[in-house]
Amino acid sequence: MSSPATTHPAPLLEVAQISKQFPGIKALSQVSLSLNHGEVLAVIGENGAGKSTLMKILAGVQPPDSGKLLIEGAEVSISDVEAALENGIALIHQELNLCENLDIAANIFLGREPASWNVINQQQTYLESQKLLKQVGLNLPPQTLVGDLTVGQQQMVEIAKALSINARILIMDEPTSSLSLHESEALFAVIRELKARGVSVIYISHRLGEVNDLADRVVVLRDGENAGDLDRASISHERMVQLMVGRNVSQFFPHTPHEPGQVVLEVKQLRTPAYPSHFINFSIRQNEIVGISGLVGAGRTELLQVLFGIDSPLSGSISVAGQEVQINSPRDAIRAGLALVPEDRKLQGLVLEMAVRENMSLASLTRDRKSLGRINFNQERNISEEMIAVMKIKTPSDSQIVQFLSGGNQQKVVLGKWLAMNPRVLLLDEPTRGVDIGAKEEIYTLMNQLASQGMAVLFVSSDLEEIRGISDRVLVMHEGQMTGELSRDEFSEEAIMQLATGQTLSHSQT
Amino acid sequence: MKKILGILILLIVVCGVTAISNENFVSAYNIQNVTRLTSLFGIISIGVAFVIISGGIDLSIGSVICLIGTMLPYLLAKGVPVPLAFLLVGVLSICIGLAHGLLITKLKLQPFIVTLCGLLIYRGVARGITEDQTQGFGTAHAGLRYLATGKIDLPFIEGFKLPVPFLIMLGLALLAAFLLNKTIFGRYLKAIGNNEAAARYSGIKTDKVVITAYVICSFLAGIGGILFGLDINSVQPEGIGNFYELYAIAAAVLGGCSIRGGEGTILGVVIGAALMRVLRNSITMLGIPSQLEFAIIGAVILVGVVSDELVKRYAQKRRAIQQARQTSG
Amino acid sequence: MKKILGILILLIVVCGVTAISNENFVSAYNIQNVTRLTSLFGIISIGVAFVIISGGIDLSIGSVICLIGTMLPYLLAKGVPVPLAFLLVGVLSICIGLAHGLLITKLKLQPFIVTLCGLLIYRGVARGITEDQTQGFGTAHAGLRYLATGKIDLPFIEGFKLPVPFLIMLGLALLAAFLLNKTIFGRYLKAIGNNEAAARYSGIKTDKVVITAYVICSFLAGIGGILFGLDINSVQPEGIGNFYELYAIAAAVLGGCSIRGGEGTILGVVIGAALMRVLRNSITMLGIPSQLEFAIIGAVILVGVVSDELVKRYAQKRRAIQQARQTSG
Amino acid sequence: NQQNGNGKKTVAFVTNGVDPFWVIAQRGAEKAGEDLDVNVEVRMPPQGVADQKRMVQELLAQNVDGIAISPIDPENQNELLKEIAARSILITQDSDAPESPRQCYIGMDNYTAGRMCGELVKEALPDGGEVMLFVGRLGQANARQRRQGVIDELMDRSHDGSRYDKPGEVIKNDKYSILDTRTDDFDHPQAKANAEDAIANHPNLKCMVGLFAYNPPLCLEAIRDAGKLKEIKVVSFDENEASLQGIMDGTVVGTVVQNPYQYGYESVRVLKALANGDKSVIPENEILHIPARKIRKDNVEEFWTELKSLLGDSAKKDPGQTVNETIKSAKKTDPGATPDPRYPQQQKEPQKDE
Ligand SMILES: Nc1ncnc2c1ncn2[C@@H]1O[C@H](COP(=O)(O)OP(=O)(O)OP(=O)(O)O)[C@@H](O)[C@H]1O
Ligand SMILES: Nc1ncnc2c1ncn2[C@@H]1O[C@H](COP(=O)(O)OP(=O)(O)OP(=O)(O)O)[C@@H](O)[C@H]1O
Ligand SMILES: O[C@@H]1[C@@H](O)[C@H](O)OC[C@H]1O
Ligand SMILES: [Mg+2]
Ligand SMILES: [Mg+2]
Repeated sequence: MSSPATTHPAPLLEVAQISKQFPGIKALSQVSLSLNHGEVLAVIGENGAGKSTLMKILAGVQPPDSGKLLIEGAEVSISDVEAALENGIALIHQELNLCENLDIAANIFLGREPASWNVINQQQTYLESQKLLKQVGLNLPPQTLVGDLTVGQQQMVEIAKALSINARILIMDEPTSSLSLHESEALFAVIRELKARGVSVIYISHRLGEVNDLADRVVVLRDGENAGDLDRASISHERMVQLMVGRNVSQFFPHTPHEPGQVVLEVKQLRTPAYPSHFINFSIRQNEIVGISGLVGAGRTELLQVLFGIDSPLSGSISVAGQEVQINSPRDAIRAGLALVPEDRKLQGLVLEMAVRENMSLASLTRDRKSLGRINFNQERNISEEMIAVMKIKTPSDSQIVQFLSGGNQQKVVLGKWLAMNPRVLLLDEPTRGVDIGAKEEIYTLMNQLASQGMAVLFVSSDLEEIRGISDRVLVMHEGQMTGELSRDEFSEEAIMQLATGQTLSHSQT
Repeated sequence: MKKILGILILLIVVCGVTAISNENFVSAYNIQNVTRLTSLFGIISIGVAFVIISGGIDLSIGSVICLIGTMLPYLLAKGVPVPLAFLLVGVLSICIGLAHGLLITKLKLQPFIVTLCGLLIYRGVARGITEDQTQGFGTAHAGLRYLATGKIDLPFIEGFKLPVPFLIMLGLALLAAFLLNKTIFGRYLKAIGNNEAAARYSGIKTDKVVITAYVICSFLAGIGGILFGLDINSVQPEGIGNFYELYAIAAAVLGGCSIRGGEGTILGVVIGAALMRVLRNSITMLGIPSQLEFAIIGAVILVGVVSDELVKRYAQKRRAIQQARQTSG
Repeated sequence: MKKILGILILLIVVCGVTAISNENFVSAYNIQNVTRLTSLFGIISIGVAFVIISGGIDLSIGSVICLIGTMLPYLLAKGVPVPLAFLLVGVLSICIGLAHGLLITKLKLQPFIVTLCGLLIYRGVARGITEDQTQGFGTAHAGLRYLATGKIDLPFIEGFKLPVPFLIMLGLALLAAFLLNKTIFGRYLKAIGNNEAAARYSGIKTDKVVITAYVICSFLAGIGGILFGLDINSVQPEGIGNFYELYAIAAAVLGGCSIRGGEGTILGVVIGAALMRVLRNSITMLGIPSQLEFAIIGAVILVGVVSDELVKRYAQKRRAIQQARQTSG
Repeated sequence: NQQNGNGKKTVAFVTNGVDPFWVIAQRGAEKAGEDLDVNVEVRMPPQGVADQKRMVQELLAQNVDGIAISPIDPENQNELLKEIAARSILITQDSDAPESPRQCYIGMDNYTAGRMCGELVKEALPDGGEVMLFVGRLGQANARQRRQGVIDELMDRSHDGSRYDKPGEVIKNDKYSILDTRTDDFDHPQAKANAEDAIANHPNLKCMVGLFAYNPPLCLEAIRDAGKLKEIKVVSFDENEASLQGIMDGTVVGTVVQNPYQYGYESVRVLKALANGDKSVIPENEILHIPARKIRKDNVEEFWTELKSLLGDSAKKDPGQTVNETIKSAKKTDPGATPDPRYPQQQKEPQKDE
């Protein structure tokens, strides 16, 4: 089974026949892979394929049910995180795992504080942190509280922390999902340098472009099983997609041009709490898909949250279908015909402990209620069954607990919740973050359908391919300001990046 | 449902063992008494269940019982007519819940701290107003006292009479169960208890729902205060209701409410309250020294939650093994 | 630091107002008494601060005080030699903390529930063993009682003598502050309180750290029990320590510990305990009826946390406006 | 000793807890303060010994001229009592501390009062039967002494206040069996539940003895609910209005009353004299005995009328009011040495056995 393609007698790490069962789900079944010295190995696969689970097993966070781990040919037992660290394995988790009450240095050295007699040597942590921060390109004093950092900066701290371990094997589980292009570049430079030093890297990402650029070899997982390997020469977008979904994905971005109708949403002189000194103006029409691009922290999420009444605007006006509306709460926004699929579906989109049906009806319960505030159970069931059918949600029944669905299907449940409200304007914040290719395509198709049915779709994305692939029009933000607007024929990567970094377009004026 | 089953079995076992070793336990008289006290504690436990399901906690229940329980006789003694007195203490208990809810939602203060202050304040106020003097209804208001001490003949059963507080508790429990399971309020409450942000992002006015939960809790504590006062007819501001919040919370937790929020059933809570009362009664009936009462109750709760956890783990493991067998087979 | 400043100012204001209106407040005798009580409550508050910083809670402190406070004289009266008796109650208090910690970490039970059971059990056990009889050291063990009631002459200040418990508290506080701020354990504790998963993923044996926090808490509660017992020399099993956990938690919160975990300083906690004691003393000194004592303490805590919250918000808003000005300017 | 403010003496009256009983005492103390022109500070510690110590020390810090205290645990509180004596004037009331440097004790003997209670039980059950005792806390010395008095009387033992029978064991002779002593921690609902449990558990129970003021009325409530007024007798302690009403109605056999008003009044009077250096107020044996009395059906009416007339008319107006509230409006009593008319036979000699 495990037959390393390289010439090394024993690979640095060998994973042999690992299986892992969760209640209701076989997360890994007889998975094997090997990692060579100084190699960048990409592990890809759809949501729920078992990538993170495998990595957590390698890092000692979870024990496997069966299977073996070998380092340089010798079997090892990695029973906890400490054991993994002793074996030189460090994991950057998919989710941020930092203590916001501690400073950068404390986070970097958490668990490995330089100390004598249990007394921490603070000075040393600061000095060494400074070097590491420089290495990852983060220009901040190591005494800064992590709670004061942006998400992207926090991710860089995670990376600095992983570097400080001096691991032989560094595992990165979707490190770029919250990084801007700029920060991503810095990360790639770090990875190349590590590789040059002989460190092996396991790299997980849904961004196949990155994989293409970085990986020496690709291992594909599907439904918790090995689905194939690709060596450097045979890595291509198509091959990867094919192995991941088990079929050919022909047209990835199903864009059909729409004829824009009436203006449905108009924003004038809007100031948000995050950027109180900037005024935002824009409008969207029926049948239109508008993408908002920008770097991390550009204020896109903030804008959608103000539109949806999560935060209150400092000033300005919002009109829906020509009528000015006061939006001070999500309830007001919903009444005006808005819906928001939030950035973090687990934190803001779903009640994970509740059933699919109960999540799907959460927004429409009030509308459909019967006398005395009773729930209309029939209507609830109808809606959830209809949505499961329309969106092809993979779930055993509508009473399945949402927690047990895969990421893509969870995202569809959030979408279904809002489609049941029949909104005029659909706001989506990073709708495909952490969603696998198959589900991505389905979500794009759905956005297209909704737009052609007359909905106005406004979505935020940090994925440039996605922005360019499905938008009719692109708005670009930089530090809380709308820096430009591009029509479909102006969608070059360069143009978007120029606007996103606050420059004016070189070739034309908007 | 499974969570209720465990405690129900425990309740039945305790009843069975006690009944076998002391037949007086199943005398109509004893059952009436246990029922009455279960009802009183059941009412306050139902109240705190709403707060616990919303993900909060209320430590002020005992002091609310004290304040309302002293204010009613105090007002009546001052010559306030009965309906007005009831109205006043009702409004007072609602205002208390409202204050908790507002501080917790609008100022984002921790429920533990807000209601801890409440615990200190309300009893202090009651003691200040009454100057620490015991309040009672004397021999007047016998009709009123029927609410707490009255009993109703049952058509079919000889000898056993149903205590009126049981009917009050039953009514409140049915209402609470309806609220929790059949209305959008109940659904929202559970959603908030599990994930407040997701609820808010779904357009739920979470603050309103949470405030309502605290109002329900304080209001039921107020009803509890009235009934306790009417039952014993001697309300000592310094002593009444001390630690009752802990009994109520324990009953709710025994009955399957998770302190983390989002989970719980009214039936379970009532069974939990019944278990607590039956235990105390059984200890007497079994001739165990009363000093050990609390040690035993504490131990039973602990055993309850520990075995609940172990059973859950065992079930999970079994399921995993079965599935593994299915997959491989 | 900013959090401490607020409460420090409050403490100074309360002291100032009381001193002006009643000169007896600053008499050496009164200051000695307030210092002694502050020290006793300070010790248990420091203990609970560790648990609160770890993100937990301990409701059993009052009952641990009761159990240890009764067991020491009980053992001595049974003829157990002093060092052995100390050893036994010390081990007992550590075992209690260990049990809490193990149940909370290994069985993943809620701290609230585990220590609520502890609250019921330990007092029950103490009452059972002593058969509810008051325990005391009588006139024997005068040397021992020096630990709680002794006073030490100060070289420079006339008249004022330093109560021995203050020195004990000072030693423990310094040790605690050192643990919390300078050692790996303290760092881990804060990390766990803020983000347990992050700590675990960093290779920290979180269970061990959390268990240690509960052991520290119970151990300090045990020391508190010993000192309270030696101080009053008459330990009523049903009465001693009732609600002390709430005072300790309130002191810790007043002193800047967040009930959500991860935050807190020992200095703040000690100031918090001092404020609680000074308040009670001031109420007497100002001639306020003692029934209102708790109402006032509750109100002060509430005002404290509310203003803390409002100040935080105001500061945030100001910062936002300033930033806006900078960006636009 | 330093006076507060206007040169008046200040004396303090410290109780052992919060109870209606002590509110009556407070009125007496305050009346004496008015009559004798002294400031009176009354302190009621709700939380036992620790609270009592704190309150005493706060009073000492305020330089009061004398303290009359009801020590909760006299033996173990000796040091505190010494501290009072050292910084001020110490007398005890309600509960004595003979080992302490107190100058005088004002009150009765709880053990003897317990034996009087036992006599009432004997009167109620001449043929014997099952008896049960109810009290707030057994940790309190006066509760223990009273309980022991009842037990010793029923068991026909000699007069010895130092005996102690463990709770939880049935104590019996050929006539009486004392099944148990139930405590309730001042939790009134629990006090009632204790009485109910006793009724349910002991079908042959003949008599309930409530040793703290609130216990007898709650026993009575339980018995009335159970419809067992005929079968179970109640013997009471203290003058709770409901207990007195019960004696009138025949549902309560009788009660042993102390004279809390007098405790308060006399304490202030003695302290003032002592503060002025007048030691003549102290009897030779240092005990100002204010004896307990038995109130039965034959003298309850007289006692209660006296009580009401002493308290004024308002007591009759609103039956919803408690005794203690009405006492607030207490008006004219004879000042100083003349005792309160409710308690005519004030003796100044040591108590003897019956
Ligand atoms: N702790 C857990 N309990 C139950 N099920 C789990 C747990 N962790 C993971 N799973 C399930 O195991 C499967 C594999 O999950 P895993 O997180 O490894 O997928 P992944 O490949 O990393 O997906 P993604 O691309 O979305 O990160 C999923 O179905 C997931 O729901
Ligand atoms: N909860 C918060 N507290 C403080 N600052 C915040 C908060 N959320 C966002 N910000 C700040 O507000 C600004 C706008 O952030 P926003 O999340 O809207 O950006 P974004 O373009 O959506 O980026 P992202 O890709 O991170 O979602 C940033 O400077 C961010 O750091
Ligand atoms: O000591 C007091 C006692 O004499 C009375 O009977 O009840 C209340 C007690 O505090
Ligand atoms: Mg993953
Ligand atoms: Mg965003």
